[in-house]
Amino acid sequence: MKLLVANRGEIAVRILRACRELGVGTVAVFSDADRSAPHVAMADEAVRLGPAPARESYLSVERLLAAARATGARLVHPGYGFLAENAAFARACVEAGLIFVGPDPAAIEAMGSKTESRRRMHEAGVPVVPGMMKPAAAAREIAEFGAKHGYPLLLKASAGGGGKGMRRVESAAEASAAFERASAEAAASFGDGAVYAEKLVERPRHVEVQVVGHPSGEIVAVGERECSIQRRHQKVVEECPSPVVGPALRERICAAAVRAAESVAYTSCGTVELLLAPDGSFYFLEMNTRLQVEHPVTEEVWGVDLCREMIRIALGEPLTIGRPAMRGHAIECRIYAENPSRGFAPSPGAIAALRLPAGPGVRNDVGVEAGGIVPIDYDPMLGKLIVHAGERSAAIARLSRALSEYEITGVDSTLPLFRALVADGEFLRGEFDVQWLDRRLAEGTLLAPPRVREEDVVLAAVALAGGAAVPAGQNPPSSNGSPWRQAGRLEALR
Amino acid sequence: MKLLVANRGEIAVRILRACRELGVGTVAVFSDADRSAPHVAMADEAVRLGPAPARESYLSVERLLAAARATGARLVHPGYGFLAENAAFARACVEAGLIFVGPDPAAIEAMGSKTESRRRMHEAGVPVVPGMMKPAAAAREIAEFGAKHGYPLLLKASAGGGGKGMRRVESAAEASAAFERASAEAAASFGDGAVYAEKLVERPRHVEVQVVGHPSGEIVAVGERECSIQRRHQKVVEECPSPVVGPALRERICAAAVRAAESVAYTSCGTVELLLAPDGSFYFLEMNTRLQVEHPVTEEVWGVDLCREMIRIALGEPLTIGRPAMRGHAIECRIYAENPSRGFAPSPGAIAALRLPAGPGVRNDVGVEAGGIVPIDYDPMLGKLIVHAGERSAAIARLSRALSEYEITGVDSTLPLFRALVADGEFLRGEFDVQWLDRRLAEGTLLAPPRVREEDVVLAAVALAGGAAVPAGQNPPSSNGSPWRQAGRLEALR
Amino acid sequence: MRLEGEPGAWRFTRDGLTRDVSVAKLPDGRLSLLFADGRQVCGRARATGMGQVEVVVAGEVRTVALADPLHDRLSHSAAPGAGSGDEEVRALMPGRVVEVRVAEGDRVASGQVVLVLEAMKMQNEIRASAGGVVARCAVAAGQAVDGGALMLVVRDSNG
Amino acid sequence: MRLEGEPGAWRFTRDGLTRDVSVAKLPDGRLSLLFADGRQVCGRARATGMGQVEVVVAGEVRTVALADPLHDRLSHSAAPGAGSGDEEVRALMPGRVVEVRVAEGDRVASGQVVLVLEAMKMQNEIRASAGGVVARCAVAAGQAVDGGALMLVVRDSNG
Repeated sequence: MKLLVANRGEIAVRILRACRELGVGTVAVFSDADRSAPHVAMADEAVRLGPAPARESYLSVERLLAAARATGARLVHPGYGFLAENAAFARACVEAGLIFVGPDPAAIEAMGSKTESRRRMHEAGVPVVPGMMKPAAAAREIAEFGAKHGYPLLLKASAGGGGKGMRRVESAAEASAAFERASAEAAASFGDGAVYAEKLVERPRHVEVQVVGHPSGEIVAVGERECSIQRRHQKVVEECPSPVVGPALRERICAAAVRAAESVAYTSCGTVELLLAPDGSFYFLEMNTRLQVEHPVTEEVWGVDLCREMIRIALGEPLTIGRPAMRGHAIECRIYAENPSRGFAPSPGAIAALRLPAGPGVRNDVGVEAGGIVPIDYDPMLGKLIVHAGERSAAIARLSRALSEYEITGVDSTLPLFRALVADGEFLRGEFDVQWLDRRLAEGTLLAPPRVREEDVVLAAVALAGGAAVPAGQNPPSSNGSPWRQAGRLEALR
Repeated sequence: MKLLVANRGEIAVRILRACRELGVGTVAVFSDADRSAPHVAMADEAVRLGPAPARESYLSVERLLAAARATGARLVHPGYGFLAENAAFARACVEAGLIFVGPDPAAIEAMGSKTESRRRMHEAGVPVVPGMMKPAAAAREIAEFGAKHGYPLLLKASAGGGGKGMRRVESAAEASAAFERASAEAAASFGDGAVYAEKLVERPRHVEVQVVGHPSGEIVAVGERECSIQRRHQKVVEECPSPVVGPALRERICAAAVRAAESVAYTSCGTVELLLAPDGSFYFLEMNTRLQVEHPVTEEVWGVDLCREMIRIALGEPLTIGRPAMRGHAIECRIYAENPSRGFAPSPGAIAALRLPAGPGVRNDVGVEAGGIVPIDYDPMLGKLIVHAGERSAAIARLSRALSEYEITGVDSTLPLFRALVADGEFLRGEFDVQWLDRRLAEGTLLAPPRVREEDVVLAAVALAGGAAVPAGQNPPSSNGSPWRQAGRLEALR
Repeated sequence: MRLEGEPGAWRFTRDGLTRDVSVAKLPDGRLSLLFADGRQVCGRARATGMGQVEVVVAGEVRTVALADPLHDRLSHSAAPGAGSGDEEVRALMPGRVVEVRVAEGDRVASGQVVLVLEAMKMQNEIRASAGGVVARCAVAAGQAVDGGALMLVVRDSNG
Repeated sequence: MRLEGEPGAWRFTRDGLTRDVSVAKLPDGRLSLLFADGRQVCGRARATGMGQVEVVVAGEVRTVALADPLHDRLSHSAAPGAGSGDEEVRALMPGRVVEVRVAEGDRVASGQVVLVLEAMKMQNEIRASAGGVVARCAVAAGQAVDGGALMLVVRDSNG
């Protein structure tokens, strides 16, 4: 039995490790940018797909299928990103006689459509953000909607987008005037005055539920993840459990997630993403029909191996996940080759030094190594740091400790952001929502410019002046007789 | 608050990490062999003790106390080995006004004495291996002892040692003849014919119970560890839980361990070592009054942080360990710079390459790094690999996967032994006792000489012939013009 | 600011405060600085040009401005040489000559770049501190130089 | 056994079977060998002397005997040189001459060690394949040689 990993980077490495533990043979694929990448080195077999651009390599269905054919791989795991939620790819795999490690293509399709998935959720009794199904004919309809679903509301232009024509409505008293103005604005902007109302979820958190489905029809929810720390809708830090979800709410959101998965007869690992309001009400956002980037925090806390389980399911084996129980708290940091002090500008290039943290409760899922190149062609994620400890405060202390051991030089990284987070009061108290990080970054109150210490100056001066004698046990250098080295003196550095 | 770590290597690193997570300042100590060692680099402060020999550095009470004084450290953690079970050192710390991170010196002393500890266990109702308290006056006494405690017995010369004068007694029928022969043999060997009988525990396993005591009097048992894989009485691989201990037996041995700890009013992390007979009877061996090398397997399975708890107790804080519950299975491999194919000959020297495994369920507690020197002066342990998974078979599969990623070059290591173990049927079935590894090594049935594969030959030939072109993205080498490189051809290598 | 000593053992003085520091190189290339009071700093330092030094301590990157003085002092104009009015340009640190921009007999203006010296991975433009004529050029591009090595002699054409 | 090609792309032939292999160097110094059928082997190889090569694959250390042929072929006796009966001793691989045990004019016996060549960190004793007189010694200890470089000429004293 042989599995082809149709991906690269840390997730390819994660899947390859799971295969090795399962005794499943592995085929890696690579573009010309990745011939020397860790995910290739770790596989039993490897097939070149094409040039660096993803279109010609990791996104080429044709070349991936050819690679599977050439190596005799029976299974294809898409990872996340690239073709992971592409129903046509899943279908092409099945049609080529391969086992696609994921749900049925129909489930991918249904959940890939905003309208179709909302319809199914509605039927399954999973709450979605309430909204009017058609434009309001009069201000009265707005007030009626508000009376039914509560304020504040958001008026949106039917023909709109990009925030234009959007208007907040705080109470019934404002409904009429707001409707007039929003309608006029919409007419002016889009030539169409139609507006509709949606319930506005204020300061929402992003909470998601991990589900594992099996062809037998069994679907298990494995708790929630807190993913509110986002930069422009991109998750940066994830936790398990959520600091604001207690047992009762957990039971409710897990039940809703199972209903959501059941509505598409889900048969793999998947995630139901929810918007959680401060009052504990929650709304379906979307379902990700694949293994998530942040799956490790669930694995650590719930003691499950999602990647392994997903492959086992695809192999037709029974669930081994049982009735898992939570223990402790886990946090994941996504480490990108981006400079958080420069608007998260990507920083491709060669990794000079890479020191990974280790010890208790530290897990490194990393797709690069020292001396390797971070190509400009793909998502610049280098890997993930996952910590696990008995409770949230201990997990943050452990994260802080691990970050003090973590070193990446040669390319910029998001490590400074995480170092700032673990020292931030609001983060420590768990007081954040999906806009929190963008807000704090915009305010400039999170990333303080590093303060140079006296010891830094000494380190700089000493290093430039010749640093250390040779380490004990090593031979002295062959060069000698430098009078400067004999009695070095570097005056007036500053 | 500042803690001095009176140790080196991986355990010093472990303690320093715990301190960092607790917000406790750290002082490392080092000998001249260790100035560039990881445990020094990780500390806030560091003090040189003296030359490489342990007597003049890590075993020098005087210098350790001077280092604590010089840095203002309030706590001293002894780790394991060196002075960890030296009651005089613990007492000297207390007398110098320091907090010794460990139990009361009296507890160290009581458990350090074979006779005193056996006496206390007897009083506390903890079984010890039954033996006659004085030499047998006649064969009849042997038979009486056998009738009471069961066969087989072992007759031992009172004046003896080294196996001489030892004789197995299978049944009452043999008692008389065996007594005569053993007595005659003892008289011939030692000039003293006195012999006594002890119950012979056949094919015993080494199982030990982790206990955590608190000055409040509370003592918690945190399950057992299986440590039967030993090489000449030295543990090599440890597991949690033991493959042969079920809930009922676990309850019994944990209760016995708590009684043992109570008998010396134990107030720290400690371990009660037991001999477990195939019939489920068990006997006290000794109590280790310190943190064990193998504490991580308990941490992984029981979700506790023993090192942190130990420091917290010393700081006068309450137990946070609660009522922990087991989850999954953990295995630890002790990685030594020793060659298992050459009688475990120590292999000091410089570590050329060090590739650590990573990913889910893999923990590295390592005290060395690439480029570092393994000194000849100390125990040659490089570090520990700990894996954790949902059950024993998955943990072994994970261990096998991690070992495939692990690379140490420059010095020999015990990695080949572990690679052989994870492929061995008896190990997989958990069928072993304390003599098993020595037996298998002596038989030569465990460590097969590595079989060279066709690919190895290609690798060797290609590497010697010039290997690879320059990695993508790097500059071509400056050397050129080698006609051989232009159209390399290496004929008839073999 | 003043730094005296030799690799492994340094004395750092700034604002009247003196600190002795013992330095060891770690296997991964970092330096461990151990101050006399026991305090330790481990990290890397890399000159990034323009007198800036990037230090990495506990994985955190910070930039220290050692500024022009270091930059300038990579070469120094020593005491009068053979003839009066001669300026000796010497390497203050061990390094490698990347480029020599003048030849013997060339006229140079004060402040003109005469050669480029690479030290600690930083390329440093070495300038003449006074105008004159290049009386001697003792180094060539690519050549390694010890600290203190004579590289160039500029003769004051008015002397 | 036969190996043809150049760094990055090789053709390996043994026992009549030919395998094409593409080779990449990994950032940590290992080589990734990718065979035409997709199979891959990643590892290091280090010559340890006496024709032995230590390979490390998936962390496992194994010793491959490339044996005498390689050992011998590190130098090869080329086609007749200037005079008939001359044997040219050439370096088959780039390396460094560690020791030259003969001087021009010395008599050497067949099989006698004439020099020691270090290549791929392996010290290889190079022996004369026929007896004779050292007609020319083109290298000195410490000298780096390219593959193919002439090192020694042994003249058949009977020729």
